[in-house]
Amino acid sequence: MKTKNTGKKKAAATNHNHAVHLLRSMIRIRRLEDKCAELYTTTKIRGFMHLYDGEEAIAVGVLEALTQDDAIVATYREHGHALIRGLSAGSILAEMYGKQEGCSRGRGGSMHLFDDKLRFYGGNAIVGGGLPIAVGLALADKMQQKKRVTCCFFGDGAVAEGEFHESMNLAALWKLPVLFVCENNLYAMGTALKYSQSNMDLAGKAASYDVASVAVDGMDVLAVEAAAQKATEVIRFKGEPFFLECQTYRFRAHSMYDAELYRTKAEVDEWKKRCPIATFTQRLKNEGLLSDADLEKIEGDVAQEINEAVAFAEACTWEPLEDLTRFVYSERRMS
Amino acid sequence: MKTKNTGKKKAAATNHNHAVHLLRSMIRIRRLEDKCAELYTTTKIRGFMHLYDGEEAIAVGVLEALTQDDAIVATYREHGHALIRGLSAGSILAEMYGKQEGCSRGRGGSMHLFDDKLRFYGGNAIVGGGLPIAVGLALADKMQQKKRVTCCFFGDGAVAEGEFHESMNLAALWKLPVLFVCENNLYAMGTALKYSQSNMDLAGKAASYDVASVAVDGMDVLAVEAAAQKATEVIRFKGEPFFLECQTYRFRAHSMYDAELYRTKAEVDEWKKRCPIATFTQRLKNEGLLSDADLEKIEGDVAQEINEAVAFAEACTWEPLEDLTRFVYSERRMS
Amino acid sequence: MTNDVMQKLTYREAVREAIREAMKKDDRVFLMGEDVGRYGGCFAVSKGLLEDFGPTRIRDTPLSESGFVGAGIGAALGGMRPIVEVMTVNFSLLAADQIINNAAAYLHMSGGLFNVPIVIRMATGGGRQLAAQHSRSLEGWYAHIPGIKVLSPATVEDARGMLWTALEDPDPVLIFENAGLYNMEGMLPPDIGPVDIDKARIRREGKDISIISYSASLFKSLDAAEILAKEGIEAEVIDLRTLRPLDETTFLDSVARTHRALIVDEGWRSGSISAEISSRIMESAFYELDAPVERLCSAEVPLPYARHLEEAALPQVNKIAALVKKMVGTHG
Amino acid sequence: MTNDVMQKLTYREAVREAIREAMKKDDRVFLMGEDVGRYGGCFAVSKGLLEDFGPTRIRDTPLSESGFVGAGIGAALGGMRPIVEVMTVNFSLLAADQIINNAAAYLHMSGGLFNVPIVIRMATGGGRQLAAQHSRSLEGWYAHIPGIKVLSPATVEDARGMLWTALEDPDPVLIFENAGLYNMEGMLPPDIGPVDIDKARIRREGKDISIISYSASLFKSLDAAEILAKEGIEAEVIDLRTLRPLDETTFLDSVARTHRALIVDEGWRSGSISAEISSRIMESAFYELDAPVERLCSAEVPLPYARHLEEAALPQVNKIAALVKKMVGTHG
Ligand SMILES: Cc1ncc(C[n+]2csc(CCOP(=O)(O)OP(=O)(O)O)c2C)c(N)n1
Ligand SMILES: Cc1ncc(C[n+]2csc(CCOP(=O)(O)OP(=O)(O)O)c2C)c(N)n1
Ligand SMILES: [Mg+2]
Ligand SMILES: [Mg+2]
Repeated sequence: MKTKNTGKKKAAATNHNHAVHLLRSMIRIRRLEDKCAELYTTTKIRGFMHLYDGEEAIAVGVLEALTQDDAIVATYREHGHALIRGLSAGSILAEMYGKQEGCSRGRGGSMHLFDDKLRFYGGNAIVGGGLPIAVGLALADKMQQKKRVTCCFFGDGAVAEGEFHESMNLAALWKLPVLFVCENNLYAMGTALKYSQSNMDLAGKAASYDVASVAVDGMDVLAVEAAAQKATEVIRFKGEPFFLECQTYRFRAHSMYDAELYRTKAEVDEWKKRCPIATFTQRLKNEGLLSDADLEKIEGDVAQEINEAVAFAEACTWEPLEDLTRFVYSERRMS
Repeated sequence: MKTKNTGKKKAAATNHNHAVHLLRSMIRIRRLEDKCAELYTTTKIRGFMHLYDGEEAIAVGVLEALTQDDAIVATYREHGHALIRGLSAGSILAEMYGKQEGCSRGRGGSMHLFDDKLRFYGGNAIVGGGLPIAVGLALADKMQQKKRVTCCFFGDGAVAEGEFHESMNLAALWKLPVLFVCENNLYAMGTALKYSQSNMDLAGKAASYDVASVAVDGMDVLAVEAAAQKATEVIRFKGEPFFLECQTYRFRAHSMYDAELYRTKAEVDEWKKRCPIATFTQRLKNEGLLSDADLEKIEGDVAQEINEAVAFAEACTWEPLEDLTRFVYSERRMS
Repeated sequence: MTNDVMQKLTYREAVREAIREAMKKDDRVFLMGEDVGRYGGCFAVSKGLLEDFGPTRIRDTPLSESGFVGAGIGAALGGMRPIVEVMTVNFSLLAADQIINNAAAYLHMSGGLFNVPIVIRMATGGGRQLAAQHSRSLEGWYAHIPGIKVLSPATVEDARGMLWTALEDPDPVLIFENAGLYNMEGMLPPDIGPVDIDKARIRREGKDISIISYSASLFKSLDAAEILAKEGIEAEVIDLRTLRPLDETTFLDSVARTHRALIVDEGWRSGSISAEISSRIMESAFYELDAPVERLCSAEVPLPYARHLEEAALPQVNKIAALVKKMVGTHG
Repeated sequence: MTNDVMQKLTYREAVREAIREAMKKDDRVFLMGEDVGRYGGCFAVSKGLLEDFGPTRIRDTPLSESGFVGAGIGAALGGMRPIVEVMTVNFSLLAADQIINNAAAYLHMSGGLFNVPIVIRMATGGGRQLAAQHSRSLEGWYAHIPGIKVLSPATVEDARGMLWTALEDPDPVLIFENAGLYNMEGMLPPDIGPVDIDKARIRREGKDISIISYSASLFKSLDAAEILAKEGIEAEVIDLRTLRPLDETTFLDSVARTHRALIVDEGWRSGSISAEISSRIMESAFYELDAPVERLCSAEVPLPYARHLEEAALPQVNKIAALVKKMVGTHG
């Protein structure tokens, strides 16, 4: 069931528009993350914050394969997923500012971005905690005869959790349309994969649940997109789960508190050479699909988007203290 | 890493003494269980009680491969394991009577038999709950350079628990001497394996953790013994875990409360033809290793053992009520 | 309501009928849990439902408490109305992460965007010689957690009606069924609807003391009240019904009339719901008290198997009566 | 003890030195948990220990809370003295089964045969804008469970000394370190030994009211006492230190002197350790009280991220002072 898919040859649509769209998407994430880092140092953003630099090709490639009907369950490293899903940079930043116009009303912060209309189910700060939720969303779809996919992102670290095991089995046993996307960036905080898995072939584990799987170069947005397209086709056609392992690397520290004692600068530099944005940019240029002007325009647009988002977040307001105990229980009865 | 081992050909010592010993051991369990069932109907025993009829070859075969230094972690279906490990039938029955001379002082009952001297770590009524304990016992041995094996019994139902996954990975990752023995009797209460596992090849799952494994006919005591011997040799030699799946069937209801709606009498009868005691008896007779007189003697000895155990349990005493709150915390400081 | 339409039902049947009715009424409702289907439910609550509704809606799960409770949360987020059965509260500890980190927190973390209409049922309680790992009463402990509601039906009527109300609730509701009550019988009108879950109930009126209790301990309290009545002590007996949110008005009003209170709680004492009630009386009815509020809880031991020890560990009728007599003799 | 041998240490360093010392003193001791080694500990508590003791004894674990806490229990049964670090109490919910069903019950279930000398350390508390899933204070909640001990060191001295005592304890001990305290400094003699864990401590004497607190809230209470002193109110401030078993003598004696009590608890209110203390005062010092015991706890919400909301949710110095003033104004 498991195949190695480099995606290099049979890339998805490599036409100009689509390529620029993918590149722009990745750059949007990167610039948002850069801004977040800056805002964190100026203490506009607090709490735990986990940035996605280096892994952009995954969110961009995978979300390309989803429709607006599909659902997404993400982790605490989810700014990129939220942004690409369609949450505005402004509502994301406002959330991290703790403002009530934030996507989660300032209640969630960096780790808990949500959007009901976009079926973006968060932002979960418990490693592995989102997997059973994704299984349940897919179960609801199946029981309601809705032909939708639930896409669940999680890290390599989550694979060791019992909830991974239980979720994979349930999804396969009940034939549920879940796309499990493992963002394997080789480390869970400071714990390298070899210290957390006796068998490091993550995609291979899927077979023990009878789940189809593929491992893909997570630094190559076209490869990710192609693999995700194929995966979602399988899911939609067969109504069964699929496990997609994206091999990647995070360029920044785990969170804003990490001294990075566990990996060498040389290793980081080596991986940075494979930066999904830089390599894709180069490739498009080589193929004549991207001009310097195109790139300039993207960067300009994105800079403006981010600046406007910051301005928006700054202008947003604080929720009144009287509302502190709201949203512990719902304010309305249900239909 | 996985091999199918019927054990039929290369059986372990088939000499007369050993064969009779194995048979006697299985009969001891069966007669104890019969007595338990009887005592339950007369309300001498209460609470939940899970009998082992049909599965005797596993406890007998596996424990044969262990030394007195090795440790055992069992489930709530552990009368047989306790008895074969060396707990007296009297101390087991007294426990189920709730008497203070019981092996757990009447605090544990049927599901919680313990013995420190025999390194019998219970008796765990949480499905899967014993697996991490076994990992820890093996870790302690490894850290103390003690060359011992920890043998952990659990059912097919436990395989779905997250604790199974976490324990397999930890044992393999840290190269710990654990013998995982899955007593696959095809049902977890009323849930057939096909309703609990998307992939029913249990031994096959071990590969995803890089754990060596074998599936064996759990109705054949020699096959189990041979497989367990080999497994413990691997464990002792390599210092790595091993997964042994024993395919078996429980002849009685799950517990004393089970209406057995989930399986047919025909299925049960079919399996009863493979009764480990009846088939082994027949085989020994065919091979001329067992006479009717031998069998009579065994049954006579065992009947006496069980009768004496009942008499012992009857004669045992109730713990005084003043001692109710003892053993919540230890009464002595530690060294 | 005339008597000839009344139905005799056990608590078990009441829960079953409530599930059946909910399944009929609302396509979004389904039941999932270990052995709810083919086995018929570990306490036979769901017996027969598989035949009526099929394996999609009466869904046997593998032994994966965290997985299927989490899946229930996801299904609730996805538009369904799952009833998730965890065999007993003891096993819910394997799902504590999903219950507390997800179900209880989703609405708040999402700033009100995502409510989780899940109902989680579990058996609770001791008294059946099941020993330490199968005898806990942790409903009061769960009541510590904001974001969930905790129901504790004692009567057949509540066993029937609370499920309905819980399913209509937009937020996660935990229902604790004391396994010792499943065989208890009661009379119910066949067309009984939902019951409120906001209010405690006075199950017996009295003027000398308020005995505040819930679930199986309610009946021990009522039995004790009968004994006390023969000795001229009139105990008011309150059934809390819902442990979170706690209806303090009912018991505070009662204490304002009786000036004495005893809480009877099968859970352990330290940091319990009984402590909460005592504190609330302290905070809001201190000047009404003629004597200190007392608590009768289970002994602080993991419950032992042996019958005599287990009985000694649990609150019992004679202990309640004796304590009340002592308290009513006390003057402030 | 002369001052020149005193050492200035942070709370973090105190825990680290306690671990280091235990590791040196006793071969059976080892530390295991997520990122305790190569990363240096998620709160940098164990930084440097890997270099000193190697990966066998400073053991990084996969993300498998139930698995490695259970392995710690097994290792304890097998003769080791494991210190298991669970990053924060929030993640311990994934290990609740092992802690409660196994660690807390083994000794009793086995009729005294098997004690479990494990120490489980975890960070706890809110106040750092980590939102609902990372900000809980559940130490009081764990204190409900018989069979475990629950320590809550507030001072640098206790952070250092309690670990030693815990390791000498034959039974499972949970140590909760409020993450907000890690940077707090204190002076310690270098040869400090174990501290008792049986007794609460009066950290400030006073005659007008007893403020009963623990962990990070202790310092808020002490700050409030300073403010109150300026207004002529002398608050006695008690540090509970150990939440289970609870030393009630110290606070009951204090209340007998001050006749008023306020409990300050960063945990949620309902069914909390603060409720337990209030109830115990009710039960044993009712006639000493001049006014009802009050509690100041966290608002019953999953903690929100936004700073102003989070601050409003937690007990704060000004709220403590205001409440005390109101209480001392009340006469019974
Ligand atoms: C259950 C749980 N345990 C521990 C943590 C603390 N923690 C947060 S992120 C993290 C590492 C997760 O690694 P991985 O799954 O690989 O995701 P990545 O951060 O690399 O994207 C840890 C240990 C947590 N949030 N939840
Ligand atoms: C965590 C947990 N969930 C549920 C139960 C209730 N229960 C007891 S035994 C059992 C079935 C276990 O089946 P299996 O592991 O195959 O062992 P078997 O009984 O067949 O020997 C169940 C569901 C339990 N004891 N623990
Ligand atoms: Mg990672
Ligand atoms: Mg089984």
